[in-house]
Amino acid sequence: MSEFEMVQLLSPTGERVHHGDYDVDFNDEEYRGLYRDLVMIRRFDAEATALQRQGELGLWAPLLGQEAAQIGAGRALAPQDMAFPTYREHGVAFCRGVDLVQVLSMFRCVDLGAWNPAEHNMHLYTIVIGDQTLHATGYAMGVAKDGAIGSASGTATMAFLGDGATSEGAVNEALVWAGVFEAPLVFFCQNNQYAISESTDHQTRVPLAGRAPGFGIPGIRVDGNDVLASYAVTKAALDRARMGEGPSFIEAFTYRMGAHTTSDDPTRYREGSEVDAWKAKDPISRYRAFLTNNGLADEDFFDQIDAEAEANAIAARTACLALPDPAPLSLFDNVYANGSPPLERQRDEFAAYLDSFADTEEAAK
Amino acid sequence: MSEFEMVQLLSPTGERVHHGDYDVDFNDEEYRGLYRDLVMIRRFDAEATALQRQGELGLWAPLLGQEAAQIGAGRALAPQDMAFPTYREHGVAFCRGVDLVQVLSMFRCVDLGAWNPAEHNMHLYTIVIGDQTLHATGYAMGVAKDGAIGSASGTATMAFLGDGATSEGAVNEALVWAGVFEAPLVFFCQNNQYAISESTDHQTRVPLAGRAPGFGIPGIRVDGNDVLASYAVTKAALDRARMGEGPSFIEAFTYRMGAHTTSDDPTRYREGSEVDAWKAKDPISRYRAFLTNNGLADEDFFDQIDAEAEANAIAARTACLALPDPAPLSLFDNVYANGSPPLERQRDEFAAYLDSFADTEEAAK
Amino acid sequence: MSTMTMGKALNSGLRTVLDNDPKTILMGQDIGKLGGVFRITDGLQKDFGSARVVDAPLGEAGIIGTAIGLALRGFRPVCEIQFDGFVFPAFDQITTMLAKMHYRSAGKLRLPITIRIPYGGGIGAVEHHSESPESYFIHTAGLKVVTPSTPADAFAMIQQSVTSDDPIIFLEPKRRYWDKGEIVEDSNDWSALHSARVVREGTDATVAAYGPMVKTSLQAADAAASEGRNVEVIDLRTLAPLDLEPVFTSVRKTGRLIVVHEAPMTLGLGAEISARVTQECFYSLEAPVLRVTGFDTPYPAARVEETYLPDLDRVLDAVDRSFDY
Amino acid sequence: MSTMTMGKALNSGLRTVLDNDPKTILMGQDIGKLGGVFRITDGLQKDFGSARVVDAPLGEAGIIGTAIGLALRGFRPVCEIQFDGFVFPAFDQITTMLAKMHYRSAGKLRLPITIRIPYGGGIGAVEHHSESPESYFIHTAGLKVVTPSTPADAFAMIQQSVTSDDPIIFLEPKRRYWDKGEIVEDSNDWSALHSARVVREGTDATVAAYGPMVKTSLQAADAAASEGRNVEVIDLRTLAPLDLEPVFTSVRKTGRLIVVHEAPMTLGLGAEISARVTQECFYSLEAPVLRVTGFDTPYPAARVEETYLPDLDRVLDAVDRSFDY
Ligand SMILES: Cc1ncc(C[n+]2csc(CCOP(=O)(O)OP(=O)(O)O)c2C)c(N)n1
Ligand SMILES: Cc1ncc(C[n+]2csc(CCOP(=O)(O)OP(=O)(O)O)c2C)c(N)n1
Ligand SMILES: [Mg+2]
Ligand SMILES: [Mg+2]
Repeated sequence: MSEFEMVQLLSPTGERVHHGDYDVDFNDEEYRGLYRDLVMIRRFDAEATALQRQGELGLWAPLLGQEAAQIGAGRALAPQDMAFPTYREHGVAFCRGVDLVQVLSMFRCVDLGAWNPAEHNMHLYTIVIGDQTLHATGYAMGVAKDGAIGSASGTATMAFLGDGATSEGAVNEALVWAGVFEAPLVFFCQNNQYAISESTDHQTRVPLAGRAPGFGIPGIRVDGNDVLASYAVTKAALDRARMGEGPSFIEAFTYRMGAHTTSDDPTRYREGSEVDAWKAKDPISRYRAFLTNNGLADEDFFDQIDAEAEANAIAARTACLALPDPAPLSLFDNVYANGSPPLERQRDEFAAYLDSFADTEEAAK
Repeated sequence: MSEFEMVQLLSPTGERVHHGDYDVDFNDEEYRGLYRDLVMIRRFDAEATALQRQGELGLWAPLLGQEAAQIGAGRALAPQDMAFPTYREHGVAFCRGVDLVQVLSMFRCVDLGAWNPAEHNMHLYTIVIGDQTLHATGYAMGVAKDGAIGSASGTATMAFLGDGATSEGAVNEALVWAGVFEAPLVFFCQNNQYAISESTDHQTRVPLAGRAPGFGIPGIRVDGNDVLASYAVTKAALDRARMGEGPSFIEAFTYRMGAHTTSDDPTRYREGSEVDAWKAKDPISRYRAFLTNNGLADEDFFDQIDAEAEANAIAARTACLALPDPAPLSLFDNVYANGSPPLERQRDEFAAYLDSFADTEEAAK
Repeated sequence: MSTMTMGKALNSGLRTVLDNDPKTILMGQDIGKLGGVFRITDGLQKDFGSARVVDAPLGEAGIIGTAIGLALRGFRPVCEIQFDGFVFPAFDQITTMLAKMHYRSAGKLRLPITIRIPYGGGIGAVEHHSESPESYFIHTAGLKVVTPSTPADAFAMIQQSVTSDDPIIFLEPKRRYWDKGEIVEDSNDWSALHSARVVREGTDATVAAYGPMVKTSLQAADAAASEGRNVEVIDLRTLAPLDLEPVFTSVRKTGRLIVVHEAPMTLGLGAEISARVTQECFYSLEAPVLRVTGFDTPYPAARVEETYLPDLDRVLDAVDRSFDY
Repeated sequence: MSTMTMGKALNSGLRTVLDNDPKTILMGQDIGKLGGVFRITDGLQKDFGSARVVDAPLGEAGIIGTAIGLALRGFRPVCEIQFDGFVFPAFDQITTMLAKMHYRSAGKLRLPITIRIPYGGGIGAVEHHSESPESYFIHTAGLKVVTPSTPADAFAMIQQSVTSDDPIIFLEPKRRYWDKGEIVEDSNDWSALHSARVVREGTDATVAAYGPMVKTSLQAADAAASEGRNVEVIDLRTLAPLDLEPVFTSVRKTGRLIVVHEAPMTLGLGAEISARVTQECFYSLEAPVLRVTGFDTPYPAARVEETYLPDLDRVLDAVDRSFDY
């Protein structure tokens, strides 16, 4: 894959690097807040993986390694902005104030999507690769139709996607539409180097950030393991959108340090040495070094965050285990907003059938 | 739409322009041959439009205005190359030696595709926008698998598409695949400024030739009303492909001078003045001026070609009118290569039903 | 009351919904200046502007996918797919996203999207312009599917569909666009959207049809009458959810049912109706439910479509065969 | 003869076709190094190279569209769609191109393409991983659809499908991948690809099923036997074209038919079978054809899928209800 400039504000060892176009303007508290976010979500993610290993989730898609990209993007979002995630945006969900237990519930298979998108301005997870990018585009077109852009308090929309997703027709149509309608939208593509077992060169021979200009959309590559750069680049793109200056495409260059999902076995398709090389660029240790070097935080602070993250993870576990199974007949609910008589009849007949067992059991007593 | 360099070898008034990268190497005979092609296909196209107006075709998609793009591309193809057309590539079909009556037959609705693709190395017309670009990509991948590239006699594949088609997911997936597999393929996009009523700015705000580089495919824009430039640019791209140097994307900048199809009414969506402006860039008068100015042809020659084109069009008309309607039961043929007993039963029952009328008619006599 | 073609009735209905609700928007290829290839949206962009009557890029997934996003933002999109054969690039968005969003969100999200599709054959068109894809949608839980057979129903049903909160596939029988009829402007007189209707009473056999085949079935019933057979004709109007009560009632009376549609036989709607009616009216049926349908082939070249499509004679033949049992 | 899981049987079958014909190629997401998410193609890229076992970019339209092009160039592509719910982005290529190419070319072109799709529920998966999309393909003229229920059939049918000259949708009942059985290596002993088969003889009622529901139906038949009812079970094996002769024969004997599938009821294959059997065996049926199927809802959250999916009890209940008529 050929070279492409990559925006960085932190070197892999945590030195602050400067960039002509991008910068952040955080106070100490905010700097520390980002660290908390990173650690909270990594710890939660580990807990979810453990829950799956223990049979308490059907599946889990870990974000391990992608914390900085997601927290950078998630924190750049303003409350009025709308986010359209894939199935791995746990860090974004956290930033949007979604109860993480509601993230677990889908993977526990007790529901298909638990939180209220309107409450958090975050759409439900989408599993079919790329489809959400068109929803995001339409939503952003709607924002523009509503006149909710053109000022610093305008509304931006963000479409999350992976490197693999860029090969889907739907994603490219989203680029077409966003370009043509100048939708107030940011495509945030986490290039984590893999689509399950396929390295990114199975999807493209040129950098993904270069895809967008051909659709009339500026493309930029950012170091996705650098939370400050991810934030700065996303913030700038969101601001562009909210001001009515059109869509952007961000390629956040990062690495999926864990398995694709808990069903996956990455040893089949990548070398441990590759993983090790990326460990050296770990988003959290890098950011921690930055905080330490600049006297923004000390061991006490780090310990306190670890404790908070631990407590949070355990609380999520407890709440997850307490999630009730759906009632059998609930599977007939909400197929239609305005109902369907034949379906109601199907449900009633099935309810009667279920009742017949209850009768039998009753009789057997 | 922003500016993009456009390769030209002939000015709109027929002056020979020189270009650093592209040139042609024709003898006088070949130069004259191109003129014959242009006139033959324009005259045929007019006849087909007339046939439709007279109720002899269900529909016709005129190529009027796009002759130079198609003849340039069509003549650049080598016999072993394979072409995947849309529904408007009558000029290409002509170059590939397809009997033009077989082009008419689909529009007369007596069949769904008449010629033998293997005989002409030209696939059947495809009506669903863009789908053929993936077929072309797969075919080209197969050529590479066969080892039929890597020399001057290698096999190239060409995918035709329109400007509107570039918005379809399928076309963008074709770009993904062609890029990733370095398919020996040329995308030849005739930007005729319209997808039915929608001008190209409904599909993109940037030049279409700029779409391809984001997929790792070089893009080039050529004056599609200049038969020499269209030929030269296509030839270079085909040679690249046959040598194994990968895919290219050509945007042939041209204009659909007539209606989208005979069902269309372009006065609803474009000004006569626009059409007039493009008439000044007419591909045939431009080329005729070039031939005349350079003493390559005289009035006699032009008259002779007109006469030949006239005779050809009339012959096509006669053959078209003689095309037999399909036999009723033929609609059951060729659904499956290896047959289907239930379908055979359906046919037999229907045949018996039809026979029952014959019996009744017989009895009535 | 006024008399107009089905095409014009749809145009009037769309105009009314655009007038009534500023959140209603139209999207599709060539629906603006051109007014659509069938002119169903003629004049609407001129009157409502290009922000509400949107000429879409050439990508069906894009049309439906962005419509979903617009609906999530509070809009009420009415999408046009130019022809039946071109809905398939949008099939993923329709089946995996549009149909399921209300369900997967446990009712928190609604997608009040109408997808208009001119469908069916009989107009002498080239490939992909004459298909009857209704089965794909009827089988997809979460979608509703309706189809009018008259200008009056077209006028009413398009408005009812657009104002419904469920995603609706609105199938327009394109060969009937030019048929004229009276329309009833007053919405109090409209039948419920998801209801079938007896359009001709009869006692000897029942014919159930929808969309383009209602007219054909009525003609067949007339012809049967001249042979002394009194055929009841039911216009199903709603294909999902099915309203079969009128069919059950009719079959209990006539004992014979013929279902007519242009779509291929195998897993065409006739199959479902046969299964349900047989279960519901097992003891009333004098003959098995018979189906008069397109054949199990791709849609053929139009010069032979008259052979492919069910016609008066084939319906009559089925009525006759029904009496052979 | 050797004993292996269905997954392994498919792997062996694919290995054989790759061995036998250099024009056979495999394409799909993650089928190479990973061997597919279900390991069906395990080891094949290692042995046949990445030109013949192709890890595809993430686009289903691309997989099927390029496979069509490869077939036009003389290859015999076997495509894997990773899960049932992800076939829809390819739906346009499958229905408008793959299914019709032979027909529209009047027989001049053939597309010997096999599309493998792991389908069905019961594995506790997240959304889009448990669907039964067979109706969409069965309804599409030009496609053939088959599904094995045992390792032996999986081994034979995958080879027969790949060597067939028609496009075939090859549905793999993913919840049965780990079931073991004997496979017969010798192709002389195989049943014809497009044939149904009586897998348990009986006299009182007939149960017709396919894919994952064959096992369930056999279990139900065993349970029925202990209640004194002798149920015949038919494995349909081929869904398009349907081979209903064994079903007709059976129904003429038993007078009762229950069709079982996971797909939703409305326009599930049960509808077609009901319609045809009722027409063919009208005077033999003691009861209407009954259907035991998934409900007309999207596939629910997996914690409630056991309720959604037909099981032994529901099949037994239908057998009982069939005797109520
Ligand atoms: C349309 C579709 N095809 C296939 C899949 C199966 N699948 C799930 S995740 C995945 C890889 C996605 O890769 P990428 O877009 O890079 O996102 P990542 O998982 O790396 O975050 C695939 C192929 C799917 N979910 N949807
Ligand atoms: C998938 C699909 N959608 C819609 C159509 C209807 N349609 C036929 S031609 C056309 C415009 C195509 O424009 P372009 O690609 O620029 O080709 P041109 O006709 O200008 O040669 C449309 C929308 C179609 N054939 N296929
Ligand atoms: Mg990835
Ligand atoms: Mg065009």
